[in-house]
Amino acid sequence: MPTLNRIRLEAVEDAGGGCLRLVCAPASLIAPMPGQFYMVRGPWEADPLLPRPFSIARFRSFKNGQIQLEFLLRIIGRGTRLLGTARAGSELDVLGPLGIGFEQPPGDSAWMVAGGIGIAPFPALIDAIATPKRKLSLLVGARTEAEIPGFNDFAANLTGGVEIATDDGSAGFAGTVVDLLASRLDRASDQTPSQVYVCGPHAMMEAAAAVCMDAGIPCSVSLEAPMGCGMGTCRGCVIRTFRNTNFTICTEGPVTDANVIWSEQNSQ
Amino acid sequence: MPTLNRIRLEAVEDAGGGCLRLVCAPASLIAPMPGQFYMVRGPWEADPLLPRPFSIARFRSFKNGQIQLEFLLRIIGRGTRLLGTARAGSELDVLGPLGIGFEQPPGDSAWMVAGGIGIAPFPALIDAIATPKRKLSLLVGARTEAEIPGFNDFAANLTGGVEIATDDGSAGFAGTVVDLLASRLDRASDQTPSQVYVCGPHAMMEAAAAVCMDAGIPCSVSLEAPMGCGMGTCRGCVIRTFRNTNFTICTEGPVTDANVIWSEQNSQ
Amino acid sequence: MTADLSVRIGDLTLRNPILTASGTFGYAAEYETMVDFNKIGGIITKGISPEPRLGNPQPRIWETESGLINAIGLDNVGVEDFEQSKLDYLRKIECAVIVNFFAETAEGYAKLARTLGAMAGVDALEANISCPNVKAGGREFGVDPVAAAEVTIASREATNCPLIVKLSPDVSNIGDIASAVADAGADAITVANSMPAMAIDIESRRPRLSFGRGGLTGPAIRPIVTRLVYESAQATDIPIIASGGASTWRDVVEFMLAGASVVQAGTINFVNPRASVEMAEGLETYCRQSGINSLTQLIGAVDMP
Amino acid sequence: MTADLSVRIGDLTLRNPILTASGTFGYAAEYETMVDFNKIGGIITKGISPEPRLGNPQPRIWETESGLINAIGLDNVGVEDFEQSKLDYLRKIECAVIVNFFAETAEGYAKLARTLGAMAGVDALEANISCPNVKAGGREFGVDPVAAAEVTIASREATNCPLIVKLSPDVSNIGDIASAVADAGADAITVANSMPAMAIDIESRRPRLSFGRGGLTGPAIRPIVTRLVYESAQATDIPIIASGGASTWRDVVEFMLAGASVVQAGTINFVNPRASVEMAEGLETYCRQSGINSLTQLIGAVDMP
Ligand SMILES: Cc1cc2nc3c(=O)[nH]c(=O)nc-3n(C[C@H](O)[C@H](O)[C@H](O)COP(=O)(O)OP(=O)(O)OC[C@H]3O[C@@H](n4cnc5c(N)ncnc54)[C@H](O)[C@@H]3O)c2cc1C
Ligand SMILES: Cc1cc2nc3c(=O)[nH]c(=O)nc-3n(C[C@H](O)[C@H](O)[C@H](O)COP(=O)(O)OP(=O)(O)OC[C@H]3O[C@@H](n4cnc5c(N)ncnc54)[C@H](O)[C@@H]3O)c2cc1C
Ligand SMILES: Cc1cc2nc3c(=O)[nH]c(=O)nc-3n(C[C@H](O)[C@H](O)[C@H](O)COP(=O)(O)O)c2cc1C
Ligand SMILES: Cc1cc2nc3c(=O)[nH]c(=O)nc-3n(C[C@H](O)[C@H](O)[C@H](O)COP(=O)(O)O)c2cc1C
Ligand code: FES
Ligand code: FES
Repeated sequence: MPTLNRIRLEAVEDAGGGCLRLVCAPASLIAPMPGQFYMVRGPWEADPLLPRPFSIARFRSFKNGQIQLEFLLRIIGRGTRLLGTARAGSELDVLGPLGIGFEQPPGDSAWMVAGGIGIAPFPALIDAIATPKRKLSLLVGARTEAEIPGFNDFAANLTGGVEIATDDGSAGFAGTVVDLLASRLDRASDQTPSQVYVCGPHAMMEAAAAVCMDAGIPCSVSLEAPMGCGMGTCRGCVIRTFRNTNFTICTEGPVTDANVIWSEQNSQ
Repeated sequence: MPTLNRIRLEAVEDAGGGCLRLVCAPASLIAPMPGQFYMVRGPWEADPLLPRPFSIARFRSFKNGQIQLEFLLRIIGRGTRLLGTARAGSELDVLGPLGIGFEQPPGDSAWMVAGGIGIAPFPALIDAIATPKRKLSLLVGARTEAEIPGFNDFAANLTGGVEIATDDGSAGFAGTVVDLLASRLDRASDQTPSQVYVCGPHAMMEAAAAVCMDAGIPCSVSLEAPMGCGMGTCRGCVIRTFRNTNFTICTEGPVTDANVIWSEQNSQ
Repeated sequence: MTADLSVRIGDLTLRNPILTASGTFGYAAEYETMVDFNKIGGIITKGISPEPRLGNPQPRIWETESGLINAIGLDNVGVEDFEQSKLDYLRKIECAVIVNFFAETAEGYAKLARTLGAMAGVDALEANISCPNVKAGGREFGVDPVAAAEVTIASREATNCPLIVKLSPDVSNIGDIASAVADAGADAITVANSMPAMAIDIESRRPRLSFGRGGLTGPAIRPIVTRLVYESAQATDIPIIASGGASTWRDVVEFMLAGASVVQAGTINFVNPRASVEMAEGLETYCRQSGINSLTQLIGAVDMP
Repeated sequence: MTADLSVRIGDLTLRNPILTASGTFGYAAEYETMVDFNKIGGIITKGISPEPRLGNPQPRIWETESGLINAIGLDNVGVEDFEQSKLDYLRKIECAVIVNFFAETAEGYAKLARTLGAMAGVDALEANISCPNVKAGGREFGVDPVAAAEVTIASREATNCPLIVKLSPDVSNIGDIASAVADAGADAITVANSMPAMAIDIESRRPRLSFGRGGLTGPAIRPIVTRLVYESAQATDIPIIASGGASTWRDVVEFMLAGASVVQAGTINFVNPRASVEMAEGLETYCRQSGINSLTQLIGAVDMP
């Protein structure tokens, strides 16, 4: 159940790769599910007007019941620029948690595939699904090495390893992260994941979903569209599924099985 | 000659009385004259849209030719609120120095009469006109004691003393600062000032000007009106004089002899 | 002592003059956990059409300076599903339920007005004759006094339910249209709707919205809508409902001074889902503190030169 | 290689398509130390009337969200003093000098067009038929195709100087007015002017501006003006000059894609006096980097659905 809260910003940190981390002060909040998101707005006047959607990147629950939220964001436009210049101690309006988050993987291994800032929801997901038995891998793609946000702070549970893909070959695999996903699936047929989680640009997610479908692996995607309300009312984030029905990303997503959007075929 | 500069904000300090002091980093600027003003805008988007006019409160000239500007402001609306939350290190767009400032007093004593934040231009004026011989006095009025900005940092040269008037009598003289001016002129006929400088709300300045005119003392006022451009082009700040001519505050003022606006009678 | 903030639209009495605007509050249930419906005058549903509509493809919204352009394309469940799946909830909430609707012809409006007006739980109807975001969204009716009157007469004859007609802002003389609609039997007029607008992505050279154009809403347009409200109030005696850019209770008072009896909270719901409640509470406090015990002391009370 | 950014308005060639808007740039001399006039296409003077005008009393401007409402009341020096005290300076600056003017009747426009058009140093005229801020500011001409054409014909017959006609934004179909004005002989059309608007001080219950209403300008209105530019460009082949909310070179490109040949920098001059130069420089860089060597590759190139 979402609530609207004014929360103090505890820190604004450089997260590497041109991204930044907003750490909120602990507050009496409902704990989110990984993959859920918040509509966030800083203490400015009417421009920018709307709050901006950000996935919960990580959160901590304290003994006193308070929750500390953390967002990871890439500065791409006016809203994110202003958030980046916010001063620690200033206040954010935070509406959430919103939407549907990730589910537990059905088996003992799962891969996370991130396109650029699509890495944002995965720290929280890893915290939630890591077990001693589970092999978790992270595949991160970016145009170039300099655009990859740091992941050392949450890499400990990535027992399946981290692989990087860069379009320009400046680090790791030379190519898109979807190419990397495909080649890794070929390579590692013995350890086919029970679930693939994908977050990134729309076209990248569609391509990743197709790869997973071919391989018969369940694929969750975290969809994105310009959002007005985050609550299902403005109808701004609605996309058309392959069935020619509407899918409201903010309430039916952002996380959904890829087949709901792109394919009749059930991966099972 | 005004220039447009992006200047780093060195500090945002509490100036007492609900006011704050913006201290800019030294920069290569033209030195202002006391009573001149700047159009100031912070690093936000299109709302608030226009820069806001502020008198130069104080400035320092460094050996390397750099100038450090200081503004004193009262938080009254959207723009001043945002300036108050600006973080040291952020940048301001500063257009100026603009308009016509104060002139030297014709004799050896001068009084400054401030209504509320009208105190802002006087530190710079005092710095500019103080001589060992000159007796300078400051009369400050406010609704209540809590709204009087601090003046200790520039009181040293106020050899004629500081007097306070509060509407509610919570400090000093009980009444308006114009009443205080009138009573002090009665009281101190032996030491009638050679010049009175007035800055405050429009009606207060008009009243103070009338008192000075009756007493035959030259009176300079620093006028105020909503400003768009500060350069004489938008015509937003134009007021009508008693002669039914236009007076463009931003270029013909803000400082002017009170008689230009309100009275044919020359005080001499 | 609390001020009496109630207002009447035809037979309907609103607890207070704050409504949530069509298309910005869904079918109310979405905000159940966020908004105490007891605190506002009423809610206006998303625009209902004879058939369900999927609306336009992505992108549907684009933000501009202090404004939002949308071309949702009247994505709605259609009248049948509205009755079946949305109305039960709306019957339970304790504020007025106003159904916004549109059709492609005057007969279409009449038919829908008859159907919706007869549904238990529907307290009033708002005929949208001003949607810029679909090829046939009624806009041609909203810019012409004769056509606006036709739609109003047709809808009026079809139902006894209080009838509000929602006008277009992009006209040279809104007073003419307001008085035509009033004469044709509307109980109130909503002034106005989103302003026809457009934004272009300079990289792709395509409009920011799939539909090409869209409607501008939010604080950016409030000064224009305030003027339209003033002009409408000068032209007619039926209640004016302001819609466009209201964000705070101060804006509510401003609209009322200009001549509005009721004010809609629209885009601001996205910025702050509790905005409508905060407006109502703020207005209440303001009236109490200013000794206003009837809104008639505010409505149209601007002191024009 | 630098791109050729020149554009023509009638016989006049502008170095580049950036003009400063009337009323936002004085008589140019005010910005001498700030703006390199060699870098922009031209400047448009404050609106000149047959007689000098003092304009409206205080307050004359009021800021709203991302916008500015003004009711200056066409405070200007009048045609005589303009020639005597302003024109000498304008003759010396190295960009086009366009004189904005207005009168109360079609004959008044014609008379002023004749006088101003004959002055050496005046490169073009912009007839303002859309000022909302005076009782007789031409606005009645701007909302009616027939009246707009009348003023245009009268002015056209009075002078051979390139003639621009500046239209009102508050019309339902600007295309009709644009084509009427084009047919009547205008060399170009400015789309548009400030939007009629209003704001009220809830404490005093008086309008924020002494005149009551005013005109809204600035980024708030840009999406509306972009749509008006697009519609005007669809309706006529003469050059469209966009005026409303442009702040950066990106906005310039956006307006050109919508159909503008020229863009005016208005309110943004107050925010940043160098805005017009920055727009021109930004456009130049953009064209160079995008391989655009003629503005015809941009003008009207939006890819509408
Ligand atoms: C469910 C969801 C979760 C997200 N999580 C994250 C996250 O954790 N970290 C992160 O950095 N980004 C995330 N994004 C993207 C983020 O919301 C946009 O980058 C941000 O809104 C851009 O705002 P801006 O003002 O800087 O950009 P501007 O371009 O100035 O914004 C203009 C408008 O476009 C919209 N917009 C622009 N780009 C996007 C985009 N890619 N997706 C959606 N709307 C867009 C904005 O909301 C705004 O209305 C998420 C988006 C969604 C929908
Ligand atoms: C020449 C000059 C020098 C000034 N010097 C100082 C100074 O040194 N310190 C200081 O605190 N204030 C000074 N002021 C007043 C200051 O400019 C306003 O307090 C400030 O603009 C308010 O901005 P806001 O956004 O907080 O208020 P808002 O009320 O939100 O502003 C809304 C609009 O009204 C205008 N406005 C509101 N109040 C005033 C006012 N009193 N005078 C002029 N315009 C107003 C604003 O510019 C803006 O356009 C000066 C004004 C002028 C004209
Ligand atoms: C996303 C969105 C959807 C809208 N849908 C409708 C609608 O279905 N019917 C209607 O009459 N108005 C619709 N409107 C217009 C609003 O009801 C309102 O009149 C307009 O937004 C102006 O008010 P505001 O500035 O307060 O938002 C919509 C507005 C927005 C922003
Ligand atoms: C303070 C002010 C004064 C103006 N005076 C005139 C004028 O005298 N004649 C005219 O045609 N337009 C005048 N305008 C309108 C501008 O020329 C321009 O068309 C309008 O401001 C929209 O553009 P903008 O949003 O870029 O400012 C004025 C605008 C402002 C803000
Ligand atoms: S963001 Fe408004 S419906 Fe999804
Ligand atoms: S502030 Fe623009 S003319 Fe004075």
